[in-house]
Amino acid sequence: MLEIANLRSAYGRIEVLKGMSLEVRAGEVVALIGSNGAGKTTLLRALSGVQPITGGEITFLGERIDRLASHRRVARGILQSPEGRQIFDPLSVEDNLRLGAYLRRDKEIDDDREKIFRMFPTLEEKRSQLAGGLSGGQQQMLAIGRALMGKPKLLLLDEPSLGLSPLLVDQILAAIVSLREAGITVLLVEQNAAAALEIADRGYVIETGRIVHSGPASALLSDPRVKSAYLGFD
Amino acid sequence: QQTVKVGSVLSVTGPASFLGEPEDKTLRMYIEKINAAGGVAGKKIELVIYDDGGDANKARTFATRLIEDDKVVAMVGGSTTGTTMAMIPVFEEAQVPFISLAGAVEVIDPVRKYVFKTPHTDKMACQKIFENLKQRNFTKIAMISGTDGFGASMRAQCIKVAPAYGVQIVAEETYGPRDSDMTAQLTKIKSVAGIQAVINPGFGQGPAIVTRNYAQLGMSAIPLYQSHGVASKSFIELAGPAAEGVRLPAAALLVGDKLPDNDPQKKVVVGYKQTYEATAKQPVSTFGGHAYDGLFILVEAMKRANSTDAKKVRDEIEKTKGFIGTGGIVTMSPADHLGLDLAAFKMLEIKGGDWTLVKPGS
Amino acid sequence: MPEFFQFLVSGLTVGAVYALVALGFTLVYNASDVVNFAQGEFVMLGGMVTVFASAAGVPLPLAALIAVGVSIIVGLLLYWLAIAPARGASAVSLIIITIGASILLRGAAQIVFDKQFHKLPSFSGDTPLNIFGAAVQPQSFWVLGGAAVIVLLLHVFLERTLLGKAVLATAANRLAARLVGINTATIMALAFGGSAAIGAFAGILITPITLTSYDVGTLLALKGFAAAMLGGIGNPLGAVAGGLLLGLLEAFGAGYISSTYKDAFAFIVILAVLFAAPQGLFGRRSVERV
Amino acid sequence: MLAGLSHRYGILIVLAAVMALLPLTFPSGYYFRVASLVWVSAFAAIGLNILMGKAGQVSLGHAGFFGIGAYAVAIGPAHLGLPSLAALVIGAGVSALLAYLVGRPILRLRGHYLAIATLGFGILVALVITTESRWTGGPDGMAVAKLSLFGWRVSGSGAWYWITGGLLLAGTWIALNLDETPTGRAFRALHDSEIAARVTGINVNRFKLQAFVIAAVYASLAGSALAMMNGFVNPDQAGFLHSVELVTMVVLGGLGSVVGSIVGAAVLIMLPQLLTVFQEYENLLLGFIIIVSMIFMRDGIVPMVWKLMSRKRA
Amino acid sequence: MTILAVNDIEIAFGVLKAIDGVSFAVDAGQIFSIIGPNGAGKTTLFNVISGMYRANHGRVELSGEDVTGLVPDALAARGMSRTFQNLQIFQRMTAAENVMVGRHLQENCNLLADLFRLPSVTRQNRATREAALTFLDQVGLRDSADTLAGSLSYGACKRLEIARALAAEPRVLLLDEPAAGCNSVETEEIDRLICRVAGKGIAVVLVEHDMKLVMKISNRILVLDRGRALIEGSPREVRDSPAVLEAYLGKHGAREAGRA
Ligand SMILES: Nc1ncnc2c1ncn2[C@@H]1O[C@H](COP(=O)(O)OP(=O)(O)OP(=O)(O)O)[C@@H](O)[C@H]1O
Ligand SMILES: Nc1ncnc2c1ncn2[C@@H]1O[C@H](COP(=O)(O)OP(=O)(O)OP(=O)(O)O)[C@@H](O)[C@H]1O
Ligand SMILES: [Mg+2]
Ligand SMILES: [Mg+2]
Repeated sequence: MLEIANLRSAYGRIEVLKGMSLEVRAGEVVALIGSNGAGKTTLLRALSGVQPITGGEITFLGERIDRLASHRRVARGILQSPEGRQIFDPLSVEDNLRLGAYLRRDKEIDDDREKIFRMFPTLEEKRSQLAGGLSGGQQQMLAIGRALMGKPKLLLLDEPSLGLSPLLVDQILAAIVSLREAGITVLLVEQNAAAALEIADRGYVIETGRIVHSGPASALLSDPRVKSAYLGFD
Repeated sequence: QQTVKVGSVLSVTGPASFLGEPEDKTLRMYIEKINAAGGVAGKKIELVIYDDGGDANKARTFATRLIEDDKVVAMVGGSTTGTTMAMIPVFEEAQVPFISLAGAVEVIDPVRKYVFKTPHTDKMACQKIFENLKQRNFTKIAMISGTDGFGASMRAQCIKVAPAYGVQIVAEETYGPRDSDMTAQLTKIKSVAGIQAVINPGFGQGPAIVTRNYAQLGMSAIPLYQSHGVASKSFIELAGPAAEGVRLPAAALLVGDKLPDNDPQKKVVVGYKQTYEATAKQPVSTFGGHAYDGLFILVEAMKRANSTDAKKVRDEIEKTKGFIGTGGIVTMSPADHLGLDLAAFKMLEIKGGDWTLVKPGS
Repeated sequence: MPEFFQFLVSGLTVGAVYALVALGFTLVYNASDVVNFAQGEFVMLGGMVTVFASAAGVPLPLAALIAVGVSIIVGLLLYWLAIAPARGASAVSLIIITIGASILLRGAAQIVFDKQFHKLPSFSGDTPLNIFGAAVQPQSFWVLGGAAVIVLLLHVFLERTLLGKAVLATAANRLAARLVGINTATIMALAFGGSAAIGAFAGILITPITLTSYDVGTLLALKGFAAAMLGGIGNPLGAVAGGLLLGLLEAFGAGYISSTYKDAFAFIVILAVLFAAPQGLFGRRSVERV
Repeated sequence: MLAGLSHRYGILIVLAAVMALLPLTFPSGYYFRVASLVWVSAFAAIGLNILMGKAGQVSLGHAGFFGIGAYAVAIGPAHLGLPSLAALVIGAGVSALLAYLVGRPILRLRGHYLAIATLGFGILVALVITTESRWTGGPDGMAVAKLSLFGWRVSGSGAWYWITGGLLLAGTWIALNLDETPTGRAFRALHDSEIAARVTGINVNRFKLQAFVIAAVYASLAGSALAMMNGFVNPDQAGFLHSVELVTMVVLGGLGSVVGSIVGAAVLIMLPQLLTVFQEYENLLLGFIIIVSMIFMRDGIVPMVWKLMSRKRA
Repeated sequence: MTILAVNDIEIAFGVLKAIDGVSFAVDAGQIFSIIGPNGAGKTTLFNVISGMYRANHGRVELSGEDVTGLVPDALAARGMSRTFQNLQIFQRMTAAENVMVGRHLQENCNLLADLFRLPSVTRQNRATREAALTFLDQVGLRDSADTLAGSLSYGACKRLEIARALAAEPRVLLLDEPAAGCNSVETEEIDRLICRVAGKGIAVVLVEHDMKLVMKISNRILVLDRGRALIEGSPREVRDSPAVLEAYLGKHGAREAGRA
């Protein structure tokens, strides 16, 4: 479904993605793990077209998309819940969700919004409040919900569990699993590597802009190198 | 053939552009004519014009540039009193004659050795208006003035000379240079009982709005006097029907065709008007006329001195006598660097959308 | 008492002028957090193009339409040629660009048109109406009505349409806007074009009262800016409230206090209002969580 | 650390060298005049840059302080019989005091709201100057007594070139000093995040006020210098357009860059002089150049040049 | 010795009572954690304690002194330091400068001395930078000392905030989700860091959703739910509370908590 070949990207003179190749097949959940500053966020930003790339190719559903503007990629079904939540502070929770479906023209938008509210009942309580007043975790829910409102074919999640209570982390992970069942492909960046690999089909490990390991999630989980570097000793 | 450099700093853009622009056009068109006719004192004149945009600090810099860099022998320019006052020290110090086109009396009072000017002073405008008031037996008046340099300076002069004419200013209001509605001020004036006339020292679009608001408030029964600051056809156009009956002191230039044939100024003003309107393709104003007067006072002085030496030219300018300009007949002296008297001003009234001469005594 | 009404009327007239200019700021500000200092130039263009087109024999309504069209084109050019290429520049840099644009537009207008003042005939004649003893120019109603129409349209657009929300979203968080599929470049172009249209419309309505020339923009922009801030920038209702209030302050200040210090009076009141309400009268209260 | 030191003195030495050598290329006194104007404006811009570039607070009314300084040296000698230098000091004191009094309430405002409040302040100053003509000469301004230093009556563009140049050097030195000090860091911190600055113990209001007062004093001194150099003052110097010009200098040259302010001032003072040959196209070109430079040097001229140079070296 | 005592705090946003009568006390050297579902009011409580918000009711004491309603900088001067859940770093300053700002209160700050850069200022500056570098070292950011903070990754920024807060040498340190965005290994480093800080006698108040971390290092835990205290107790008591399990921990959390 998504093929990335030799992708490069830089901030000014500092190259952050140094030729990255990976693929995501339809219906998969793929986990990306790596330490702080490895380039995970940069990769996701490049996929969404909000980070300029300096080389390489991105192919989505057989089409080259690396020259497409960000809104065209959204139109093709690539949606992202970004790092740092990036919600629209001065708009209401409802408006934030409605804007998630900005390019959709179908009739089910309102239904979908109610689905999001069922998923995150806290948000429903605050539906007409300004999103800027939400707590950190509530904003995270909103960011995930907003991405889902876009009816993604490929969903990019940048640390979705960040700032969520353990109970909600469970829920999010469960939700990802059910998204897969609904046919949505997910590329998941997670610091909670163990949890991510538990639900993922496959995984990639990134170190300073390069992919250093890859394979089935279960294999990575038991890989001693991965264990010592990302999972901690236990 | 040798050339002689004459400088000019004008407010061609900015809030005083309606002064600077016709001045600029006039200077350029007549320098061309003079040069085509062989120049002056055997030399062609090279004109150096800078646009100060109405900014006195810029004017000052350009003045320095004219003196130090361009090495001009004389200067005709300075559209506003503000820019003129800023430039005076430069020319005084460099001992280069400076014929200003600005209105205020401070330019030549006290007399400075190298500074002259051509427009009637604002003081004279006040006197001319008060003279007319006296003839009509008006003694209680109101004044509404602009807070720009022109308005503020003329206001001060009017207050100063009013007692001499037995005129009492019983109400006074001001408006900003860019205000677009003066009904509040006029309403206040209207509410003061017994006012026999209203005077509006100001230039630019302000007086046009005052005039329109004046009519809007139904005050037309009280005579309204404008100043020489609006002496161009565009005032009549902007103020529209409301301008009917407005009086103002102005140079003969505006009513050139209405002057009696034996008037000595007639030939000059009609000639200038025709030349200007044909070349610039816009109606003549008295402001361009000031530049015409300044340029020819200078040229005549150079001819008389048969030299382009700054000091000799200055001395000859001071000896100007009976020069017939658009603004009047100029006779200067060491004590008078303007050389005009009240006779140079005509009292005009707007009738049927055109200027008319007010008959003496009415 | 008739004086009071006269002051009120003249305050409302001037205030409506300011309100119309202030409304022009709203769209661009809402899309980009930038106060477009070239906004006054759109007002100038509206007036000047109409004047010159009708002088060339074009009937007034058509001339007005042309003026709006020209302004929209200039607004779009401003965006495409000056704002869009500076993508990623800080708000201050963008504001300086708009200042540059206003100098440029004024410079161009002085060449294309002229440096004279011009007027437009009032739409419904010049016979003043008498209301409670106050004389009102019929054109004042056009200006007030125009402000009412625009504020209504803008309000509905921003609060009730998805496109309007997209405009707000673009200003609130450009990155997030792109991530949900908003074409932020188009939104910005729309905002600039729309602002230009509002400005031109304002210019056409107010010229019969205020007269126009190539350089009327600066002061109008200044007063409009003050009005917008007084009302709370970004909120169309605030822009109108701020404009009317500013006009009333000036008129009553001139009437009851001193015509010389009327601007001072107005600004002191603005400072006092901001002291009590740092976001203006109707500004969006910013929510900043930590 | 050492690099910081040499960097600071490097700038000063280069600036002093430029000042010393420039006159060798001047064909006439007019060039001295233009250069002095650049020095004076740069001095004011550097002060404003401390407020805008370092502390991140806009002021659209800074010409108000410039005007106070200018009128101080006009009114002091003419109406109060003060020597020019005393008037200059008093002007700076009045500006500082006013900045303090005005700054206390309005520096609570942010962004555009602060802009309009400072703008209002500037307009009030200009209005008072224009109106109180008994003291100020009204809209046409008034003459300023020549400065006399130890019996020497300063006159001529040359003398003023050195005086304003010296002033600029001092101003540059002080502004550069601030950079690596607790105060300088506090300014920059509150610029980036007021919230974080406060929890690290920075009294945000106090530092904003300090930056405002410093900038006001710079502007006031520049105004005094210009007035004495010109021999006259008028209300334009306190006007809104002059405020905008100062802000443009700061942003064009580079927010936060001291050298940038000098370059920005040089560009904005010299451009109109260069553009006069284009006559009526002058404004068009001026606007065009401002736009183009902001597009291609969006962080300002000097930071952009720095970046290019360091890229070449790498 | 009680350093921080919070008494019956109450604050509302409109109709919503974000904090409703919460009290607790923290001793020197203690690690006190506050946990609870999203929107429970943890960050709001921090904002009240650190003076960002003014409470409608209640009292905050710092070493016995009533500091209720003091502004943040005044609180900082009395030894309170904090980090933020939503990053608040000085983007346009380098990492080292960020931490140097953190030492603001430790420095002599005199405007005139700074304007003329007296030798004492230069000396002090050198010392401050040295100190800043050691704090950066403690969070593992020494190598990034001269990098602009705006170009650091999310996790690095979180650690930079901690270094800045530590640089103030506080008596009370409030940490709002310090481990968010860090993987298990990095979290363990933070865990050691916090223990070291507490070991120096600083009272640490920690808000965190990483149960492994919380259960491992906390002396006491306060559980908030909808603005009210659900329970306060030792890690074991909290972990075993069915109410906490249901409202907050869930399966995953319980397992994590169990691992500690
Ligand atoms: N705006 C920026 N400018 C310059 N460098 C940047 C910028 N943003 C990120 N970087 C650098 O790029 C590298 C990769 O950053 P990125 O944010 O992609 O990491 P990450 O893997 O998402 O880390 P984390 O887990 O901390 O979020 C880091 O070294 C970071 O310092
Ligand atoms: N400024 C505000 N305006 C309106 N509501 C607010 C504001 N600040 C907080 N709230 C509300 O108060 C409640 C508590 O928020 P708080 O941020 O303290 O939660 P939290 O416990 O820190 O949650 P999280 O774990 O998600 O960070 C939330 O419901 C939030 O929406
Ligand atoms: Mg990341
Ligand atoms: Mg929180």
